[in-house]
Amino acid sequence: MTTEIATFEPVIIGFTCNWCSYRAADLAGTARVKYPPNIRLIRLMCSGRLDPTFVLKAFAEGADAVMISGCHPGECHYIEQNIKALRRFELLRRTIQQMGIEPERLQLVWASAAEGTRLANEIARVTEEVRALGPLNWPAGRNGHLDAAGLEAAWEATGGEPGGPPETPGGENPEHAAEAKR
Amino acid sequence: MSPTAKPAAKPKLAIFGAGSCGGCDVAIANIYEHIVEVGDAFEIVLWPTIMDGKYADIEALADGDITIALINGSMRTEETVHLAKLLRRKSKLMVAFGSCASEGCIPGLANLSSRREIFDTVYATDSTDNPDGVRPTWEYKAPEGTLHLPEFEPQLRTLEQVVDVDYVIPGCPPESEQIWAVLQAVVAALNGTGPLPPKGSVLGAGTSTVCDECDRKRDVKRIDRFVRITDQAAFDPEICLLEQGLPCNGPATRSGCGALCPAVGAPCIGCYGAAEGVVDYGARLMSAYASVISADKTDEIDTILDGIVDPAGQFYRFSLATSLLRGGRSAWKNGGEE
Amino acid sequence: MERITIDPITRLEGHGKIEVFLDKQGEVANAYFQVPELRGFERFCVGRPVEEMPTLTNRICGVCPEAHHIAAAKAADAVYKVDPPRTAKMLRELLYSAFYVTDHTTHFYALGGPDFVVGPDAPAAERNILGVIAKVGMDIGGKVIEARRGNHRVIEIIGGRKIHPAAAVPGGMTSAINEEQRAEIEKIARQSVEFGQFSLDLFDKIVLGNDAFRELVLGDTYYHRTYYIGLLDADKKVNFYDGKVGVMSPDGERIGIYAPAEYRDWIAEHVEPWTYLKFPFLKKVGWKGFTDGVDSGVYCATPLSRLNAADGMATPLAQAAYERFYETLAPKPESGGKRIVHHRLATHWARLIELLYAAERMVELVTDPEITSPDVRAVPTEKPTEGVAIVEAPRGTLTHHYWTDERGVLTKVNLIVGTTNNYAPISMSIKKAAEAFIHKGQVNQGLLNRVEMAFRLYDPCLGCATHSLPGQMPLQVVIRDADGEVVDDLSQHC
Amino acid sequence: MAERIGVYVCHCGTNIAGVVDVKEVTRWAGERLRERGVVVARDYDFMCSSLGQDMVEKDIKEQKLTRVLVAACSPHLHEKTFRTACQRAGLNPYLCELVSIREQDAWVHTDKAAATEKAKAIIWGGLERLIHHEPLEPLHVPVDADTLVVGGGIAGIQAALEIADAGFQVYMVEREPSIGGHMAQFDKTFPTLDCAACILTPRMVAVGTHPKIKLHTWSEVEKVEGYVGNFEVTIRQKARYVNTELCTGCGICWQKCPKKVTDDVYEVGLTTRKAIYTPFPQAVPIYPVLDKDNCTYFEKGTCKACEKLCPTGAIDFEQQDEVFTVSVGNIILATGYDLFDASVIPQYGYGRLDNVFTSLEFERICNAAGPTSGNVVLRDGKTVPKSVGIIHCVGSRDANYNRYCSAICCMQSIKYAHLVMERTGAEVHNFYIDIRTPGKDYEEFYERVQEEGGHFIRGKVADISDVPRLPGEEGKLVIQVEDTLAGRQRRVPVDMVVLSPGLQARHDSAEVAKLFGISCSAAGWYIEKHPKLDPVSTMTEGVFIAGCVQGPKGIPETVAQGAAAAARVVGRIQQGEIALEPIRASVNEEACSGCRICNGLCPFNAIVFHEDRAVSEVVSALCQGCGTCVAACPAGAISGTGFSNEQVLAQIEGLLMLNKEPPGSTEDAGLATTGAKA
Repeated sequence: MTTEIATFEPVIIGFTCNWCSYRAADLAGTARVKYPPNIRLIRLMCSGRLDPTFVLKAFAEGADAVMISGCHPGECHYIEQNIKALRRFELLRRTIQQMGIEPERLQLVWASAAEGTRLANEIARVTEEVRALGPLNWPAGRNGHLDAAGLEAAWEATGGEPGGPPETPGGENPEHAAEAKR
Repeated sequence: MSPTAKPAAKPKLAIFGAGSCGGCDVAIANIYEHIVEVGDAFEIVLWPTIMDGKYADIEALADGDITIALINGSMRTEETVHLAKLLRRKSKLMVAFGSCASEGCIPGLANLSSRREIFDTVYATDSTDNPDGVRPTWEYKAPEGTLHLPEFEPQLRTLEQVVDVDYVIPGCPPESEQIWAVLQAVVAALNGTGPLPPKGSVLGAGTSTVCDECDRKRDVKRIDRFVRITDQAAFDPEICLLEQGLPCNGPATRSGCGALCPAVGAPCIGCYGAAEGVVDYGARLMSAYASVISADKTDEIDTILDGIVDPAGQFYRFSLATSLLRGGRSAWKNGGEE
Repeated sequence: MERITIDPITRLEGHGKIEVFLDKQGEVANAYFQVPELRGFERFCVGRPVEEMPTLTNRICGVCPEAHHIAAAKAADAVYKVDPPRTAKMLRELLYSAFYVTDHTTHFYALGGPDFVVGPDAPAAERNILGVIAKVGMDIGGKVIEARRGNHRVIEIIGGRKIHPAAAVPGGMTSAINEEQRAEIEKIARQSVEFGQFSLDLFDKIVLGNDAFRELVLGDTYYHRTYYIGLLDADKKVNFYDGKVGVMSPDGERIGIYAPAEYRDWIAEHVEPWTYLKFPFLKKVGWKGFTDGVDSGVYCATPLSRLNAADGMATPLAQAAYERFYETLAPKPESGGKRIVHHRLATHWARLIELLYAAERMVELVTDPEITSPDVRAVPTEKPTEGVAIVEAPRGTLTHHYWTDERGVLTKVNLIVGTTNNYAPISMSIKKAAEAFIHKGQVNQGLLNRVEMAFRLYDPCLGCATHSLPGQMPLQVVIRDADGEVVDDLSQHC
Repeated sequence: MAERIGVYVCHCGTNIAGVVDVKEVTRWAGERLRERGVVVARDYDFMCSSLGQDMVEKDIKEQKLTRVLVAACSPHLHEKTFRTACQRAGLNPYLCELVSIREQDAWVHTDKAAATEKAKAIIWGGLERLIHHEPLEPLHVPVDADTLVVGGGIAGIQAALEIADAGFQVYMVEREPSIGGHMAQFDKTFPTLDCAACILTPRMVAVGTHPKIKLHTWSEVEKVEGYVGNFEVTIRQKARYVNTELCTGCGICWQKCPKKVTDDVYEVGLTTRKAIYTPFPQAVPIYPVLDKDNCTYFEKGTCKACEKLCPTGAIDFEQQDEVFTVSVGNIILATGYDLFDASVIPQYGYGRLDNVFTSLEFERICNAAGPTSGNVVLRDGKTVPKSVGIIHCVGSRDANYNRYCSAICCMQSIKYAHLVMERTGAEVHNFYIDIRTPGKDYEEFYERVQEEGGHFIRGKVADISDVPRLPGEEGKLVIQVEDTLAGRQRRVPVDMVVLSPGLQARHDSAEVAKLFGISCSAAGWYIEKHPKLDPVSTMTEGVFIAGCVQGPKGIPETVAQGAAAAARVVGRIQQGEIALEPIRASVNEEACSGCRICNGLCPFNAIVFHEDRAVSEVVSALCQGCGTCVAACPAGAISGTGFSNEQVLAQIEGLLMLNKEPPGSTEDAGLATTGAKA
């Protein structure tokens, strides 16, 4: 595993707001600010468009982390929709935690159109945090579509081969159980 | 492959509980005297819960000989999966009947755990006398011969995740009136007096969500706190339960049941699954709840969200197995042996 | 060595598989009753809020969801140490009694009945409810349907839904009933009493009136001397909803009565590697394997057991039937002083006596002046901790035990479910029946069905038992050679 | 029919090609994405050049392309370019997708291999998204030719006149009794020192008399309904208690009114006015306003001096507020700013120390029409100061108050220095953090004042006190400051201190923003559509901003912005109708359960609930396309064009597709091992 981590390059999906963080990303580019290439950005009109489905989809499809970004509170171009994003983020984080996904894999970053450098730094920070966490490898991603073959594949991918739980005592000392019956 | 190809012969009907609690069978039985009409309209080739029949007969049937198979129950063992595939082969039309078959239902919550975790819990409960830590095993050499248990698969799956499905009838269980309506429609279609619904249709349910059928008064939603049923002795019988702070799954749950639970003061638990075209049921409900809580600061938001003590259970109570994530991480990792 | 696989047993809710091994002479060497399903409710209920248990555990079994619904609500009451208002308790018991009427009706007429009414040797296609109707006439079919419809209606009025009800919560019920609904229920209750009496008469005519059956019932084939348990009210009469559990020895001696919270002192569960289902036994006596008698901890929890474990029925008509039952089948008391019926097939009769009791109880409850009181819920004030509850499910004593954190979120769950109690005795009955009916490797369906009858009389609901996703597959026979090598590829276990 | 997609990868000279292997990416797209419908994949040095565009158009025609993907720079730069190109070639412009492999890839990464892989991922994501694009038509809505201008300061005045002079009707709403705003209070304007009144009043009069301008002073906007092109605005005309039909503005009423009231607005508390008054002689309109709260008649029920003496009988004590609505197609917000309240900085002693003045007070003192007839004197009204301290950046560039620079304070302070020296010959000390003179002739003016002998001390004033510690400080105000150039603490005794408080957003800017459905920054300034390219528009179509509502600025910039906003509006009006981006949400009534989750979510009130049918509806012309309701609908009954679920989900899949491709990517290796371990 350790070697894997050493060479592990996380893939991060970033959701950006058309009016702030996407422009911040543009600005970071214009200013040639460097950040790790692990993130792939998706433009939405507003962080308020962020449907939890998108985040879950990203995880399911194999993303190691998701970064949601929007305008600073009070500066939303649609007045207050980024607050809805904040609320959804908080609830979604609680839910995925129960599913065994570390909260650090879902992050929310505010960045105004002017904050190219800040956005770049945040991306770098998130990338390093996720690198430290290691791969998520959500196997559902290998069968995003509900076809049997895909699922069977995922099955094998996750070691779903017959044979049952290894080292099940019952499997090892049938004698005991046999005696018990007499 | 029009089912009306052989007009002479009675269409063959198979009702099969792959892995169900039996509630779906009871729901079908609860169409009461109409059961006789079903008997007239179809040759019931398989309904093990209610009548004897030979498995050999099914094997003997030509592929596609069964006109319509209503499959309830979910796929958890190698055996149920095998049977689902067999019946798919033998049936022209396959219907995922009820919540287990269509979305995994409450047993799907097992996908939050690995099978090792499940075994280690079930065979080591407080009242279990198991000093040697015996666990069931797929193949056991008894003195008289070898006994086989169908493998308990790493994850619970829905019918659609195992075989191709033509129709879905949601509900835990589907309401009997709805079942009868669907059967009548199918009979009509088979007699050529009505259209057969397009493949992939969801039958016996509405196109909207439970609120559409709920008599409670609704206003613009603003939730300043979530409450639990045990917090208050009574809730207003007239007003939307969600507006009273009770987490009700009605807004995201497909209509068709008639909003029975809210009618007796119990919040909808979501047994009819997601509305038409929804990708992930839980995401819809999460998004809806979060959008209308009246707090703008993280700490205020947290205070309100603390009122939902079990988000995963609240949002994926019935649909975990069909959710985008399918289940919890431990169930996936290393084949669920962790 | 040959083996016969009966897989699965039909006309039971749930999935079971019988493996019968024959020796060289073709005589039964051993019979294994396997339950090949598991769900793991004890695992995945952990983390859920306790108030959801009544609806979550419903899904253990769609045949007796009411049992789990009520047991869960009571266990949650115990977790919060909250005492529901009297009306709430009455509504729960009323719902539960209505359920008993439907469930016992279903079993007797649709599942167990055909064996008697149509006969075990009749062709498979006739051995079902339609066959029963054909034999005894449509008006019975009508009566049966009405009894089920009416009592499902009662369940819907009180519980919100006919199947998987929703209204029972910690501290009581989510809603009360009004006078109009009460009146409707009373009508159904009174009809149910008539139906109960009708059914007992029918049993008289068809079974007791028929020597073949009478011999079958009283014969040795279905005879086991095991312990019996059942829920008792304060007067040691049969009760389904509440009380303490009486434990009766095969010799008719009541060796103890335990409160729900004490169940672990009395009951333990044994694990075998060849089945997913556990084998409960009496801890105080101990697990001695699949054998009966005073020294074996194997016990039984069925309608028959409840009658054996109790001193009588709490309602007049049922009490009369109870007395006639013992007069007929166990004229003499056992050494322990109580009259005990060990003939397993008598369970069908006992079931009808319980049906009548449930109907009478409905009338008592629905005519109580307080039944329409709006006061149906008490708010918990205590910190939630741990709680146990027991109800009598039709298929056996049902125990729910929860542990929660201070928010009332489950941290541990233990369930000992109806049919599970009878797993060992069922296995024994099957083996005994197999020994009686299968000789020289000779098998025909009638014989196999006799073996199934041994099984069916327990009305086993493996949906419950395994908390599993029961799946059924019609009867099949698999013959294997001495090496257990499979000849028949229809079996999926190879 | 099968999709035929063209993929075009831009080198952007070396901007992209320098880091991303454009040739490889193009080759890959042509081969790997063929199964996804790609029939053409080309690279070109500059896709945005006319030659690049021609290439696309040519392919659309000859190769029968059904969709076009361009991988180049940010959509914010060239989306329109390529959409238009598609349109020219007869392809619906919305079937074109521009993905950025420059700003978000080539320019921000150095690892060429990684950047190339990322470019592929970005293209695949864009392609999957593109496949779900729908041909769209922009929404066309008619534009009402009338315009509402809110705020009668110089910004509003300029905008109103531009539009009215173009021949279109304007309604101007002003909260105060007269238009003119802050500028009307000023004495001279920097750097030219021409008299504010002299240049402003003609404009005010022009507004007052313009046939195309309907002026509503002493009025406020109460409600705004409708959407771009078709707003319904509700205005409250506060009761003046003067019948403007009859009033001639002769002034007898306020001359004869016995009740004196401190004038907190126009004269910033330096002197008094009457209970019935016009704020200043050149007020427009000239009609006075009766101040109900201070009127003896309204207090005691007697007096009525004004009524008795009014030659035209214009006084009307019974007059009520009047509420009416106007329909307009566009709205210009020019509501200006508030002055920072200097008294919140205790160590500067404003309000505690008599001779500490604010900028506006000083403007009035200097003003010939002001309380001291233009004589610069101390609070006592007679003593002429011998030394004056002027303090810059009061409440600006200060972490404790406002971080931003208020832009005008330096120049105004320098102006004060000049005026003090000119009027009194007093010694003047300017205390500054930095001198900022970024404007035409500003620096020159600064130099001039230095030459005139003004002292400039670089340092943030710590404290102003009237407690003498050293000889010569008796009876003086002592300014404690660290002279950061000399690098030493200094105590400067003066007779008079003038504070230059910064500008702040109006105290009620947030509520007003909500009223008009636009957004404002944390500081309360209204947010423009684009800080550089579109400083006069807002996110809300049809609502424009001019002057200090958008941020602190001087008069020239304010006037320019007022004119710019007006030009926009006039353009719109002449178009007759406007095309709106068809990014809108819509409700599927079949699926809507009427749960009303969405009802409270739209800040533009675009979602209406129909009680009768128990369904919600999105009014598309009001919808701004943020998509919040789409994401919130529990029934999935609301869909949004441009960013539909299908489009976004497909893009997610596309972006991650490469990582699922065995062999190669580390993730897959990782999965394989995880699987194998089990």
